[in-house]
Amino acid sequence: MKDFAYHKAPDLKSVQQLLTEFAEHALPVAGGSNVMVDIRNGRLNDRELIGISDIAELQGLRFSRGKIIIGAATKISEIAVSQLLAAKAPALWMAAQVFADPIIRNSATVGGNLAYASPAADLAPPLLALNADLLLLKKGGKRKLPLADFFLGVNHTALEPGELIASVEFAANARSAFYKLGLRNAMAISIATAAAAVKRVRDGSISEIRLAMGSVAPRPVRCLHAEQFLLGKQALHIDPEALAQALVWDISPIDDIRASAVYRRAMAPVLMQRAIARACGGCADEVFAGKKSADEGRAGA
Amino acid sequence: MGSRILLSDFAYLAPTTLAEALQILAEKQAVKILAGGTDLLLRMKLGTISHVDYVMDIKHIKELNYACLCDEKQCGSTANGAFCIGPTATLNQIAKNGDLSRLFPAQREAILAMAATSVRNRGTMAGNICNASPVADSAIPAICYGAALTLQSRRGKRIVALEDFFRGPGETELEKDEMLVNIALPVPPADSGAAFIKKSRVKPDIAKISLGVFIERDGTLIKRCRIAMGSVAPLPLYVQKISEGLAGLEMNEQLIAKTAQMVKAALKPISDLRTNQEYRRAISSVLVEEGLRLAWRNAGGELK
Amino acid sequence: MTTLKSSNFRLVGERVPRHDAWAKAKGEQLYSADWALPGMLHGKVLRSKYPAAILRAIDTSRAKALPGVRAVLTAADVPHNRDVTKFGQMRDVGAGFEGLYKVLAEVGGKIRFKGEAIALVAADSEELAERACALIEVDYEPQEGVFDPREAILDNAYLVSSEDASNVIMRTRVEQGDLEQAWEKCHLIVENDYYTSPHEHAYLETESGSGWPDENGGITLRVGTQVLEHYRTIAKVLGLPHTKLRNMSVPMGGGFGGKEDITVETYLALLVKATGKPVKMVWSREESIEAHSKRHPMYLHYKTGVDRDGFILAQEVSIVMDGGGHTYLTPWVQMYATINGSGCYNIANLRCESVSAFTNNTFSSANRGFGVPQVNFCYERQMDCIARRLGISPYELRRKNLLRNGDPLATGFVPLGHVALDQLLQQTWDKLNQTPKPERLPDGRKVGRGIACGMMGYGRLCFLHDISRIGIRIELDGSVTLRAGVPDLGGGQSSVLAQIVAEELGLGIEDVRPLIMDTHMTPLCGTTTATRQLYMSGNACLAAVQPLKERLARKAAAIIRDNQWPQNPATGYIWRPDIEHILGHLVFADKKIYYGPDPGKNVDFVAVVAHVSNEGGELFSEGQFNAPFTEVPDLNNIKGQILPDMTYTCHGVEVAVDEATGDYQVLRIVAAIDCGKAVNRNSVEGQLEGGTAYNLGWLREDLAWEQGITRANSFATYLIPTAADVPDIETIIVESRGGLGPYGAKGVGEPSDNSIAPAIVNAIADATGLEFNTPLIKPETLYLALQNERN
Amino acid sequence: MSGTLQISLKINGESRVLHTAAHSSLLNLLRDNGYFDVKCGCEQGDCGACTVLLDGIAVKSCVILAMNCDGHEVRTIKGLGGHDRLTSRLQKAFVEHGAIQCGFCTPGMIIAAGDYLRHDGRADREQIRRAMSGNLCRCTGYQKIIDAVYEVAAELESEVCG
Amino acid sequence: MSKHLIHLTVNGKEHELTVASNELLLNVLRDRLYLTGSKYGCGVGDCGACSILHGDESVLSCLVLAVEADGWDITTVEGLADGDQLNPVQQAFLDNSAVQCGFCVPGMVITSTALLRENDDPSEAEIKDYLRGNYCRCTGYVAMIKSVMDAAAKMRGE
Repeated sequence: MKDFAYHKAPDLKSVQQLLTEFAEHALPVAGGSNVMVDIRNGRLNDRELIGISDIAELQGLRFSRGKIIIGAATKISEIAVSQLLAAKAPALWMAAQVFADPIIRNSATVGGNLAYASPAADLAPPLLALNADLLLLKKGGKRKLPLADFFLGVNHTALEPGELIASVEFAANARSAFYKLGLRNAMAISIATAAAAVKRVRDGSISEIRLAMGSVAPRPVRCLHAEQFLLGKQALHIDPEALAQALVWDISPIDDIRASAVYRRAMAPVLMQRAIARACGGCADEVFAGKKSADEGRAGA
Repeated sequence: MGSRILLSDFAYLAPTTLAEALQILAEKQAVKILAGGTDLLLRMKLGTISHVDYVMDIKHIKELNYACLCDEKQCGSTANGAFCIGPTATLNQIAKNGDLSRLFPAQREAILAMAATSVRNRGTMAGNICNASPVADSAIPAICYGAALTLQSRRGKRIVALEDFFRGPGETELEKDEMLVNIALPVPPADSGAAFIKKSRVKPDIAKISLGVFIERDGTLIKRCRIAMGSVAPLPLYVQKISEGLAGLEMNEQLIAKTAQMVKAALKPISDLRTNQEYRRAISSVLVEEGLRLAWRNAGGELK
Repeated sequence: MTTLKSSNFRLVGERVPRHDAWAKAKGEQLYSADWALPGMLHGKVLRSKYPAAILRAIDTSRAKALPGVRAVLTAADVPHNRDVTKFGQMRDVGAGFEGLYKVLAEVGGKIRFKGEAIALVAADSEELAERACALIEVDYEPQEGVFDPREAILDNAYLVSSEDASNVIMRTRVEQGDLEQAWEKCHLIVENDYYTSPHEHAYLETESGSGWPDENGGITLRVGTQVLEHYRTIAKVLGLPHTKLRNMSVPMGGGFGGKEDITVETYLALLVKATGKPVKMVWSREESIEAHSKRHPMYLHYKTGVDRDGFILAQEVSIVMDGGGHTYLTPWVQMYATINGSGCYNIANLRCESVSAFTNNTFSSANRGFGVPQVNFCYERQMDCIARRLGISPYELRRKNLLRNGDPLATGFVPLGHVALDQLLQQTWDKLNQTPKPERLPDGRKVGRGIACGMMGYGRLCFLHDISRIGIRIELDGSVTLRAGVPDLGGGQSSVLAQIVAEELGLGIEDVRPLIMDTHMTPLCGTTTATRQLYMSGNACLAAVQPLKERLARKAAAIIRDNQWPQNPATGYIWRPDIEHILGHLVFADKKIYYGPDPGKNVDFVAVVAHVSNEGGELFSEGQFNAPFTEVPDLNNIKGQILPDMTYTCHGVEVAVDEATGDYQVLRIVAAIDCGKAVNRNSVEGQLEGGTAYNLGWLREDLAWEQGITRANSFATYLIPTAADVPDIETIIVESRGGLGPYGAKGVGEPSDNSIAPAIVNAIADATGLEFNTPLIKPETLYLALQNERN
Repeated sequence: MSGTLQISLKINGESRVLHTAAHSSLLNLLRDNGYFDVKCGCEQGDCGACTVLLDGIAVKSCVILAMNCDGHEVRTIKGLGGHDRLTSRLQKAFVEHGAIQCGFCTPGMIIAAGDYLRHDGRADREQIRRAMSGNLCRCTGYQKIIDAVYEVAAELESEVCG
Repeated sequence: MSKHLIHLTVNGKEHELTVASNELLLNVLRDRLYLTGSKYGCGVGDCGACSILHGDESVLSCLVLAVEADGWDITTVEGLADGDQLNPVQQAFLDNSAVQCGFCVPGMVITSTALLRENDDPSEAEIKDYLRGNYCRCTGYVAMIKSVMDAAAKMRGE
């Protein structure tokens, strides 16, 4: 028999208290789109559910001194309509645009997407590319952890028992973008995703770059080799073969119901190239109409 | 007020010991004792009972459920023992008891004349008595047999004769903190007899008029006689003066006729939805005559 | 007031809001699962874990011991665990069309597909029922199984069924002319192998319903179904007379053929009988996908020969159909596929052979199109291959070969209705090519355009002797009660009947109230399958309303004649025409009955009703319509009329292909159909748009079958088109008045999802040069094909 | 899904005190208490038939934890119909455009459309298609649904800046 | 209003219910357990239509607080038959067409069953006396009395 308990956590103090008290058994629930499905299919059982959807401190999106701070319980719909993010962190904004569907975005949260740590978590690659840090809260203390060190494996993170993601923080970066390949235009768990944050010098060559991909490894990954390879290269004229070779070290795709490993490996450079192109804000036409992020037009308007 | 639901808002208490029950009666206000409930719940539904805050169910007090011949220790009654009835003993439980049927035939008859099986499976004699209806069928023969009630409160016990227990319709000797804990029917002497007659519109209905007679015979003389009647006065009536007047007299038809007329003259019945006072007065003498004859015969006497 | 002619319609042809639309918009419509009865138990089915196995033993003791469990049933508890599958036909047809129907798997017998029902549980809560199922111990002896029909028909193949000697369900053939001789004359012969993938209905409402015991041993069900007549089979299974198993059915949240077989009804009835309590059963989405029918996967071989000018001289088709674990409607679907194998073209020499076989995959049965979309995909792909090889336009090749009025079908029978194929092709091609086709989109994607025609029957197989009955009662306030057992799965089946009656009696649709879908309280209209309801029940409506209309008209004529002609002031004489004259000019409109030439002379509808009622005239009528009756043809050489008539379609499509990722998107769709007469314009367009999106989805929806296991068994993995995946659909509605239905209407439900799938794949071929021989094209498929072509 | 936890929330304007299980979804809570206008098609956040308003925002009630809604407000289509002018206009448009066939997706579809019109609402067919992409429909092919929402969006736009 | 958790065994099925102190057993059986066989006829113990079996005794469920019935083993009319097999009294009522409107029959059959458990050879008078608390307005009781006689005989194996 499914036995769960429920505890309402109206504020940070109470959620920390509850998380410490129940440790591994504790399961914070803000939106619930992943948790509820796992409860229904039996993957989750006898847990202490902790309702954190009403904690004000975990909500909201702030921009101060070049830094963007997003509360873990912030709804993804807020990200998708934020003019601030469209300008200051287009990678995250684009990902939010194509996240599941508008109704799910009204309840799914940023922290929930990251904490569930699906290899296909759409918000992870852009945040990795934006070099985001997580603020993790625990009774009697908090710590900052780079997102890159947060994902350990499929549905496996560095969260210690009693710990909660409070917020995610990253420096604004207008030159960032995201590209998703899915089987349909909504509610499609990604076949593969790519995010890029690019800084170019006057002659167009890449001076600083961060790349990340989803659905191509047990966890969302930074593509360090590809980054190394691209330093100094022309952002808009990348040799796809060479990029593919570099990416071989970064990704380890598998066959699943959505696509084969071969296809994912072949798509990696293609998506990466498009993400970089978008990040450079270069050739608009390169941004395929079908896959163009939904509101991009509006963002500009 | 309809009979579909109980509108009154009360707490239900279920003490498991008599001490607990008596404490409740002492401390709380507006407590109603629930035994069978066939009267209490009915009157609560129809709103004829005023404000009730607590309903105290005494059926969980095991020690109160008995109906048997018992020795002195248990109920402190007269020398040669008595048939004792606990407050939660149901009417059918009492009527089915062998000793009672043997020693108190009129009592059994009165009980079986009450309502119907399903009611008697729940209703209690104590409840019937405490309900203090002028027509309490079970009280009429009990008065004749000289029943004695034990009333108890935290302050102590006291014994009250059944005929002195009633003060008026629905009114009894019970103090606020007291409850009836025992009914003792003294075992009648050898050559004695009793009778119970009930007239009602339909069998299960409450009596239009009822009569109980108990005679202790000494040869052809009436050693002791007790006559009681229901539904002829504000309370079950023990016709004391006339009954005591018969002591020592020769039993014969003239005495029977004279007594009947005396009783008839003494009565001041009322009219109600069951019948009118003229009928009650007219019938009363007929019942007395019949009752005396029957009781005398049951006492082994003959009539010329 | 100009003269009123009875020929111009008031409601027919308009965009009439359906009578049940408001209830559905307000959320008041209660479906099969929207019902709770006091003390209701919850039913669950224990389903086989293996696609192929021998059922050695079942131990239900631990399940029965679980507190709160009220019944655990296996095949041994079913009075008649075996019967034959029937689909509302009025007589047994034989010739293999009635396959075995086994309620629960029997110990000692074979499990035939993963998900086959083994045991039933009823418990106080859904969770308890679920746990009880888990406590039932089943001793399986897994078997190798067979998952490809082409292997299944071989002699040494694994036998799927423990009740049959061979896996072959049925063989059939249609033949015309002299093929061997025709091949010599061919300038070009194109041969291709095709595979059409299984296709899930994915109606939004999963199978569900409830049932409860009646006072005197009867059982009433409340289960939405496309075939009310299943009550006969269920009664037999329970050992009850037909009178004691009633389905007080309700509209469905979609059916598409998937609710044509029995779903929850028998299980509910058995659990109600066992517990004597109301029982409710609702299948989860996963259970629905694994446990109900699919569109038949087919392996087809097409060999088509054309002469130098592009006229088709010969076509040879051979089809192997995957019937899955049980027979159900496979033989019936096979008939449709075989007689439609050579398509909507005038081909003198043709042969189409088909064989269907059991496999250990989920069983196949009806799915919108009933076997025709599969063959339609193939022959329309053949046409494009031929056109490309001959170097002529696909439009031109089709225009040369399309069937026209008077041309015989493959079975030699000349269709009774109008054939509008050339008109549809022309209008679609013109609309598709209104604007010049760009080579590429600004974002670099390659553009392609494609076109395809389609032909599909409406009305059931004629040898079923199909009928429909409707009851109409005119109320004394002038409103009308329409009683019809018409199962409404969302196609507006009941609403169109109300519209027809309203049209005939000059009322508004809101004045006619359809009471529908009760096996014993409404006359049976036959099944809602085979796109037959408008044709069959529409005509039955006319048959029912006609006598009433005449009775009212005759009374109205009398009233008008006697009271509404002026007196000659001079002579005091009143000239009055005779009744017959007036009768000829009466018009029913706006709740009145008018004398056409002088509309001033009229009488209120309700007044006429009062008069008729006053004189004891009958205000009730029941009408029946019979389809053409034939006998079961020789299955080795199918000849004659198989279906009442055909409906023709054409789809034009423009796609954009992202060559780098293989992802393609449909930019434009032109959908054309000859509906004979659009009784409710919104509904015709709705079917055409819905059918188009339904089989547009066929190209992306992958059940991912693997050795009989359905890997994509949820809405997270089985992806149907969302609103963002379907472009605007430009519809072309041709009204040839050449249908057999009321006002010359044709059926459009199933025909609507033909020709769209091949049109898209033809467009992809136009964009990329790649010839795909299956509708299932995922981005990966297209990408890998592009890669192969490059190397 | 009965249970022992007490939950109090406002449903369609009426304060309700109900009982549920710790892990029950808002959808189960609603349907177990007779709100049959909220439909269930997949129970995992894909089909959108269970869409309701939670504190005025459209959510898929099958993936919302019921207990998280304690003290909050829920509106189902039946609680919006008479009450909310925008919903009534959408209902009328859906009926008139023939955007309703089997009707199983309609309650969720109308609530999703209302959510879009209340927040973004531009009369742009592509935009509307993306807004409705969380609500699956198998009967209509979406065409007339988009027409209906477009019509109301256009009316609103003309009213706003008309 | 105090609330009480009670356990009832009704027709063999256990129930755990929270009842208000003023809730009557008849209403709990009808409105909470949906056993609508027991009927409300008068609410004051006169008509017998609400009779149920408490163990082997016939009791008027309209004059019993639900909380009093905690722990009872109750049989209602729905529990008398064993599947399709009616109990002898029910069968006799059918055979003697003692059922007209049928509203009193649940109470009548329950009380008769109690009688036959108490007395396997009741005289006509005894039956009449025993059933005097069960009103019937349609049949005039004749066929019912005969039915109880027949049932008694059958149960004695005659």
